[in-house]
Formats: sequence, structure tokens, C-alpha cells
Amino acid sequence: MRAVPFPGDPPITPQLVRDHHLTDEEYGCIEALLGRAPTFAELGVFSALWSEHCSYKHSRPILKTFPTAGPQVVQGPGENAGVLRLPDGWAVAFKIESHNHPSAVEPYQGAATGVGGILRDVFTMGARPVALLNSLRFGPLEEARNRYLCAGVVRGVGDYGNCVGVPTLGGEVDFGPGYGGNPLVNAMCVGLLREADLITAAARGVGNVLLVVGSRTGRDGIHGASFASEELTHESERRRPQVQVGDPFTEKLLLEASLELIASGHIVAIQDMGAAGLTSSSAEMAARGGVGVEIDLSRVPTREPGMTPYEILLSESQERMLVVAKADRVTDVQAIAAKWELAATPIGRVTDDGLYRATWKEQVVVAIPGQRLIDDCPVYTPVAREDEAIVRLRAAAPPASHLPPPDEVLLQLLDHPAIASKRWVYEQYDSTVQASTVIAPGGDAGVIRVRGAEFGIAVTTDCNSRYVALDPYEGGKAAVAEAARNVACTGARPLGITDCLNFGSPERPAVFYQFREACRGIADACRALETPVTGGNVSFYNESPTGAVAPTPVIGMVGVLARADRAVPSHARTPGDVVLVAGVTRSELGGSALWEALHGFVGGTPPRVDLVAERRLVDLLVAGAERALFRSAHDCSQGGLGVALAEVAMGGPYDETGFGLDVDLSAYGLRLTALDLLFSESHGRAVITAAPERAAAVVALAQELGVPIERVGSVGEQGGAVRVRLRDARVEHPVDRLREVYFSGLPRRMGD
Amino acid sequence: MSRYRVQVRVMPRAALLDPQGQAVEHALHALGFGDVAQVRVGKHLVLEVKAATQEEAVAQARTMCDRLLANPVTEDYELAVEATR
Amino acid sequence: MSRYRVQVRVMPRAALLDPQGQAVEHALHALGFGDVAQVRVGKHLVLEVKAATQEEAVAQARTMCDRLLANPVTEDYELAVEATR
Amino acid sequence: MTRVAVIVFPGSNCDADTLAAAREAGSDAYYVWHRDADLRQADVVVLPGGFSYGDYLRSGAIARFSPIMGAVAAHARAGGPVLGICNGFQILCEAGLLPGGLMRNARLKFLSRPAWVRVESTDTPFTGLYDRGDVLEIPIAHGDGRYVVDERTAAELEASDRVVWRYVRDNPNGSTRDIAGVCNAGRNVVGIMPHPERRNAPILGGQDGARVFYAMEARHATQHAVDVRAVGDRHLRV
Ligand SMILES: Nc1ncnc2c1ncn2[C@@H]1O[C@H](COP(=O)(O)OP(=O)(O)O)[C@@H](O)[C@H]1O
Ligand SMILES: [Mg+2]
Repeated sequence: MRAVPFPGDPPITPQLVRDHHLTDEEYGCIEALLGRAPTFAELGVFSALWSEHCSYKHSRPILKTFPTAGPQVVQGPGENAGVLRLPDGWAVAFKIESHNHPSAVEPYQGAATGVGGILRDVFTMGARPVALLNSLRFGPLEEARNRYLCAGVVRGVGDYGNCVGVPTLGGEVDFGPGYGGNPLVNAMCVGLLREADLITAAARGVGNVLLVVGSRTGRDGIHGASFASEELTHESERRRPQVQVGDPFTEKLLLEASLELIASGHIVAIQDMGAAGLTSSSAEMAARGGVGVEIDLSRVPTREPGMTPYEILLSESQERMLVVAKADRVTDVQAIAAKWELAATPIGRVTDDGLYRATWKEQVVVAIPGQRLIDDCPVYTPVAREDEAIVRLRAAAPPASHLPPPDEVLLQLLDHPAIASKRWVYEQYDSTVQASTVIAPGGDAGVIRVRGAEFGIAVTTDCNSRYVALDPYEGGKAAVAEAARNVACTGARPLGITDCLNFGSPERPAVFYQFREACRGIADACRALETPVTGGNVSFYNESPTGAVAPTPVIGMVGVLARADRAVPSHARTPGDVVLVAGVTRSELGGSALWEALHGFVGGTPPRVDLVAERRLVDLLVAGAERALFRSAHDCSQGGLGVALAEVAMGGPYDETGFGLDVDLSAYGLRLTALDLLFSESHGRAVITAAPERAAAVVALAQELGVPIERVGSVGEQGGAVRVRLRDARVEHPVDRLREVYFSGLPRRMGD
Repeated sequence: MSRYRVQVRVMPRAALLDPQGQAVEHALHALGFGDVAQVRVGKHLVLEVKAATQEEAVAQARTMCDRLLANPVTEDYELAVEATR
Repeated sequence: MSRYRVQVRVMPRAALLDPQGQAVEHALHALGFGDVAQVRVGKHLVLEVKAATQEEAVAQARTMCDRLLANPVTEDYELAVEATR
Repeated sequence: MTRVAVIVFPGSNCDADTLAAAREAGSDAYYVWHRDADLRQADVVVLPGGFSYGDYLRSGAIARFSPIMGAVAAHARAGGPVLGICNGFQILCEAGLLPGGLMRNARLKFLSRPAWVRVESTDTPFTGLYDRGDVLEIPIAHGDGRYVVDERTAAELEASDRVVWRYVRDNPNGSTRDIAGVCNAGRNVVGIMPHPERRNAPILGGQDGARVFYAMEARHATQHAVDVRAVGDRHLRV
């Protein structure tokens, strides 16, 4: 039976094809594949599945170069989430996803539904979500629009995760002019499961029944997937009524119902209806299982009357799941759904003819060879060429001008939006629900315990887009290295990553160059650190009329601590402790916060990542934590050693005060100027504090592992002064002054 | 210049999901109000402005709604303006 | 039985602090609407009921408000009921 | 062992944490589904935190009509101990089992952070193992935590020693008289905004909340003259 148009469908014209973001060549492929012209509904299906967002048509060959194997990998890329092995039969499922375009149009709902989608990706693996993270980028907060976006996104992220009851354990927020027209909102979810309970999203078993579980289908976000593959213009502003509204309450019910369904054995597969809704979930499930499916669209419960097959196929209404139930268990599935006050409606079945078929009652409206629908999508290898302007910028230096003394610079940096405390953000996120939070936001990485087990899990997201913009290869490496350091500072061994690659249009050679090189850097770093890539997300076309965003490949990393109760916090805790600096400081101010804050200059050659040294530092941090040698450990990132020392002194976000610090750097980094020594952003470094009686063991361990280490001072009294002595300068501030500056930077700009 | 009382009703757009309205509808059904339908939940704002004329007050109120009080992406609003004594 | 449209306005009690109203007022001042005062923010609910008469519809709506839609400790409400065509 | 019923509403999300905390304190804790009508011989009832019915309309407004709430009210009337934590507190207020109500935080934002509360009354089934004046560090995580009550009732609460916990250092949500928790006139129904179940073990940063749960067990222990056990830094006074 071949597909025929549905009454009222528009005729297929070249303009209609272009409106679906398909090129003439792609349309040619479609006609060749079908042996005829597509129906309107079929055109919609192709448009969705062959969008960049679903098909990765510009990125697939590059993504193939990522290392994805390792003894710890249970599930690599290709599923809803990656899965890594933990001790004692446990496993961790995790994934990161972008929701940039929807958030640019409606920050609150865009961010909220982004969190909703990533939660579903994780619990459809049979994992209970135990942590959320979010990586955010906005234009400068001096502009009201950017403040509006930032406030709305943060509220949306918070309201959704808080309601579902998953703690937000970390993330990042950064600012830059390129993000003004196109903010980035990446959400990551981490879930815990018994390895034996893993379920995947491959439809199987001819005659098994497809059910929609959850919310009704409305006209929400039709074309979201192709929308996400398009630059933001005034035209997209006009598409606003298509925003999706999140319902975290229904999500919580869906979470409980899904986990119960998976445990029940009544179902063989489950998948979230994410981008491109029913279309992508059903087509992908069928292709993964190598089977056909048949769906009667007239049976899908709708929220509005008169919805067409096209609309039902492409709707992105939230909080819906597609479940493949064993043929004789449909009523059991419905009973579990009903317990959680959800509808579960049979809409189709698994077939043996390999066709992806959708009908309206008896009438066939879509009939496409299923495997080819997924596999035949054209793949592009765009031209990659570095922008000459970047080459020049890398060679440039900031204008020579009179520089303030280092103690003033330190205050300026602590107030710099990229560095200032993000407490204003993370205190809007429930970080203690589930009663397992060992290290809450504000440290290097979030850490949770696992009830009934000894081990713990550490999570972080990281990316410094300045480095990537200036040198995408080193920048890609740096993002992985920083994530690994953040995880390792808590004492966790880095296990693997998920990535969210936010770039401009891949059709521009300069952008594709950034993408290719950043990925090469990520791959090299992941190999060196033995942290395979388990999945991720590519978000292209992050451009607005004012230009592309800075290339921002966000790395989400998971690590494991042998003993959760030995997790190491990031700040000083006891007067008299010894302060040590591990790693080497070089003169590497390219892309630094110092130059950005002082000169408004983002340029120069960014710090180079020595992956061997990085690996050794990680080993030191993990081994030292396991032997309980450290009282605290904190890596040096933006703002360098100066900011890291201040952060160590300042203490936790809710401490009444911090600690003084007496540090003498006059014998460290001998050839460096004070500004270099304090604010250069060389990688591979951490500030460690240790009880005096353990300091010698720390030094010995570092030497054994080949990490250069120096004792540089000691922790002072609570509420004391932070004093750093250099050969030709000196920094001194009461720690309370530092805290005041560091914690007020963001609320002041947000007008709170 | 006189004082005017402005009443603004801000409702979620008709085509958008209104989870709050849904939850209230279910709750009313559970309470025995089985015939209740089409529940939508929005906001009501009351405020006072000073203006020379009623028209000016309406124009001011409209600008406030467009710029701040209603989210043009997700909400529709209605206005009522009356002189206060 | 006819259908009636019920409109319910629920406002925070006058004696209580209304931080949302205050925040809106500040935001309006910051946007240049310096004369705005007395901002209060509440809820507006719209729903449909079936009833034999208008009086019955009003009575139903009142019970819904008393039992669920408004919290007498913190809120006051007003009702309007009209027949739908 | 004290039988502790933890009520699960659709949208509850601290039910598992609360159950675990009660069990770690030695109680026989179990879930009761909101659609049930029977508390199964509970000695103590706990309404956990979360977002019952999404907190739509008002926090706790819809949950109070759950079938189980009839049994909870009967248990409370009979003098049985009832604890509402966060959303549970909101539900108890909506249900009229506690005076007052909880409104949007004064700063209009959800707030997740440690809070410091002073124990103001030890004469409840849940605070008997603290000393009056103890200052506890316990997390809060709520958007609607501003306790409001009319002046007369507030004065009455103070006069009758029914303010159970009070915020110190700062008032995170604008609560009337810094109130973080109250009890009913019979002293058996208690509502608190902070989450003691999130701070009952050293690995969670401290155990200032643990005695809320040990108290449930100790109460039982008193009645049945069972043992004395060590609790963190001190002994239960049985
Ligand atoms: N959006 C966010 N959500 C939650 N936590 C955040 C967010 N942004 C920053 N944080 C937290 O603030 C702390 C500092 O973050 P960041 O400035 O990225 O420091 P670092 O350079 O050590 O990575 C971390 O604990 C981080 O998880
Ligand atoms: Mg970070």
C-alpha cells in the first residue's frame, strides 16, 4: 500500500521543500529512495530526520574519530545516554543536550524543557536520575536583554529539576559578546542503575505494541528539530507560538512510571519523544531494532481538535514516551501508567516488512523503508579553513598600558563575571534533594554518595571558549583536561565524558575548522586520560544576525571515588595546614581572564595542555585523596594561581568567613613577572592544603608520580588576611574583603 | 493629572499547554465537580497610574503590558482602566 | 443544563506583604513608569461549568473557591459568572 | 519499633529520603500511597517534601484532598504525631491541621542552601531530643517558605510555645517572626520548612537533623521502656 496525501495537504513544491530546510539534492535522494514524490507528511518526516539536529549530517565523520571504548564502557554512543561501569554491579548513565534555540526565544520554557528532555534520556535507560548539571552562556550582563535571558533560563532550569526532585550538582556560567543573540543552554543528567537492569531503545518482536505514555499531543514546537538547525533571525522570532511548555509534575510521574515499567518486564524498549517527537522516536527505535513499525496516527491522544497527521508526527509536546510493550502485556502497561495517573495508548505495532508506516485509520500517509530513512541521509564533509583573523589574533598582545598593582587586579578578577561566584545561580537549584550530596555546587565538582555502597560519583561540566576560539585544538584538549582536574580534585578517578558541541554554521569553513580541530583536541585528551566519549550532542547554527557564538564544546565528565566519605573539598579548612602548589606555572596569558578583565582583550596564544603532565596530576589527586592525605584540593583555571589561592582561602559559599593564607611565591616560578605568576592560566596545576604532619607524604607522593610540587605557605586564622609575597610585589587583603567582592559580583549585575 | 486604576488579566495563550489549569481541572473533578472543563490559570495585576486622560492611561498600561507584564511569547493580556475617585 | 463561564480573581490579602507586586512595581519604575503605585499581583482563573441556572452556577463556583481555588488565610477572591453561547 | 508512615503524593520527591532517615533511626518506616485510606497502624505519620501535584495553584492545595488525608486528620485528632516537612508543612497548613500558610519567598526565588534554626520548643514528638536554644544547621530548598499568619494567631503561637524552630543568622524567606516551624495546639502536629532528613549523617556534612527521627523512635522507646542508644554526639534521654 502506498502513501497518499491527506485531505488538505499542500502540494509538494520547490518552495515547500526549501521551507523544510531540504536542499534540492536531498530532495532528489528522497524521490530516489521512495521511487516517487513524497507526501506532505513524508516530507515532514524527512525534514525532521534529515535535519542536522537528528542526522548529524555535518558532524558524523568527525564524531567517529572519538575514542569510545574502554573496560568501563557498558554503552557507548548511539543510545539515549552512555553508560559506564561502577563498582559493585552499579552503572552510571549520563548525557548532555543543548536547548539553545528554544531558550533564545523563551528562556524559561526553553531551559525547563531542556532539563525535561535530558532527564528522559537518562531514565529511559532504566537509570534513576541522581544529578543534574547545566552549562550556560549569555551575552554581557550590562544589557537588559541578557539579564532577562539569564534570569529566565536559571529559573527554568531550577523549577524543572527542583520539581522532579533531582539535585543540581554543578555546571558553569560564562559570558561573552558572541552569546548575546544566541545564548547557550546545555543540560546534563546523570543516572544510577544496576548494570543488569540496563534497557535500550531498540524495537523488537513482530506484533509487539507501540504505546504513547504521558501527555497529550498538541501543536507545540512543530519543526523544533529543523528550527534548531537554523540561524536565529526575525523569522524565528515570529515562530514563537510554537514554544513548548514543560510540565515537571507530569515528568516526575513519567519518571516513576517508566522505571516501574522497565522493572516489570512488560516492555522491550522505551524512548523519549524528544526533538521531532513521534517521528524520530519511532523511526529510530525501529531502525535500531532492524524492524518495521506501523502507527495509526488517529489513535494518538491530542490536546487540540483537528490535528493533521503531519502535525501529530512532528509535534514536540513534552513529557511523552514511546514504549514497545510485549503483545500480551498491554493492559499491564496501562495499569502501571494509570497508577501514576498517566494515559498509555496503543498506537501501533512492530512489523516484519521493514517499512516505517503511518496511517490515519485505514489510509496510509507515510510509507518509507525504515532503515534507509535513517541511513540514507546524506553526509557532508564541509570545507575547513582557519580564519586569518584568528591567526593574527593569536599572535597579538594586549595594548601596553599602565597596569594596576596585583592586589587590585586580584579584586577585579574576583569580580569578573566569568570568575565571580555563581552562588546566585546555584542557590536557585535544589542541590540536596535525595539526601546524598557530599559536595554541593561551589566546589570543583559535585559529589554524591550511593546509598548502601562505599563509592561516590563526581560530576562536572567545563569549557573555556576563549581558548577554543583562539586555538580550537588546544581549547578542545583544555576542556577535557579541566573537567578531569575538577573531578580529580574531589578525589575521583575520571571515567568518561559526554560532550555538547556548540558551534556556528558548519557550512562556513572557519566554523567547520574550529569544530574539526576542537574535536581532534577532545579525542586526543580523552585518549590520554582514558576517558572515552559515551555520547553527546552537536548544536550547530548558533548564530544570530550579530554573528556566531564562540566555539563552545562543553565537556560533561563523570568520575568515581573509591570512598565517598573521603571526598576532598576545594577550600581550606584548618589553620596551620600547609599550602602546596602542584604543577608548573608558565607565562601563558593568551585568552586569560586577566587580559579580558583589564584590557577587554581576548587574544594571544592560549595555554598549551601537556596531556602527560595532566595525567600525572590526576593520578596525584586521586591517590592522595584515597590515602586521605589532603585537607583540600582546588585546580587553577581562569584567573590562575592568584584566583585559585583566593578561592581556597574564601571557603564555602555559606561559611561565615574564610581563612587567612600566608603564601610566599618568591622562590616559585623564578623567571616570571608577578602578573604572570599570579594570573597566567597554565594547565596542570592545583593548590593543595594538607595537615602539617602529612605534608611530607604529599611531597613524596608527588615526586613518585612525577608531579612538580612546592610548599608555598600555610593556612591562617579564620577571618584572617590573605597574604601572598612575590619577589617584586605583594598582595594582601582581609579574606572577608575577598568574599564580599567574589560573592556580590553576580547578584549586583543581576540587580538583586 | 488624575489617578487611574488599571486591571490586567494575563492568560496563557490558548494553544499552549497549561499544566496548572490541567491540575486544577483534575482536582475539581476529584472533588466532585465533574462538569468543570476548560480550566486556565493566569495572572491578575492591579495597579495605579497617573495620567492626564483615560486614553493616556490606557496607552501607558498597554506599553507596560507589552514591555513587562505579559510575556508576548506565551501569554495574552486584557486591560481595563478606570478613574479612581 | 447550560454552560457557564466562570472567572475567578484571587488576590493576596491586602494586609499581607505582596513581594511579587513590589517587584513588578520596582521593575516598572526602572522602565520609566515612575508614577505607578499600589501594584498587586494575584491569580486569574477561567473555567466552564454546567448548571441549570445562573444562580446554581454561581453557587457551584463559590464552593469551588471556598474549598480549593482560594486559601482563606492568605487570599480573597471575586467571582463573575456568565452564560456561554 | 515505631511504625512510621511516609505518605507518597504524586509529586512527592523527598519520600525516599525521609523513609531512609526514619529507618536509619531504627523505625519501621513504610510508604502509604495517597489513594489509600488506611495508615496501617502507624504510630507516626510523616508528610514528606516535594512538589505534590506540581505545587500547581498553591503548594499543598491539591494534595490536601487526597483520600489518605482523612486518615491523617483522624490520626492527628486522636493525638497521633504528624510531621510535615517542607511540602508536607504546606499541606498541613492547607488542610487546616496547622495555622497559617506558606507563601512565595520574599525574594521571589527558589532558595536551596543551609539554614540555621534555633530549637524554640522541645515539647513536641519530634524535638524532644534537642535542648531549647540548640542551633542546628539544616538545608532548606523551597520557593514557598514564607510563613504567614495573622498577628493574633502569631501572638498566640508565641505565648503557647508553639513556635518550634526559628531561623537565626538570617531569615531566608521573609517568614513572619523568623518562624521555620510550628505545632498545633495539641502539640502533636508539627510543620517545619528545613529538611532534617538531608542532614542526618557525617557524610552529608553533619547530623543536626538526625534527632528529629531518633525522637520518633525514642518516644516509642519511652513507652515500651526499651534501651538507651547513642545518637551522634549525645545519648538519648529516655
Ligand atoms: N550553572 C551552574 N549550575 C550549578 N552550579 C554551577 C553553575 N555554574 C557554576 N556552578 C558551580 O560553581 C562552582 C564554580 O564553577 P566554575 O566557575 O566553573 O569553576 P571552575 O573553574 O572550578 O570550573 C562549581 O562548583 C560549579 O559547579
Ligand atoms: Mg568548572
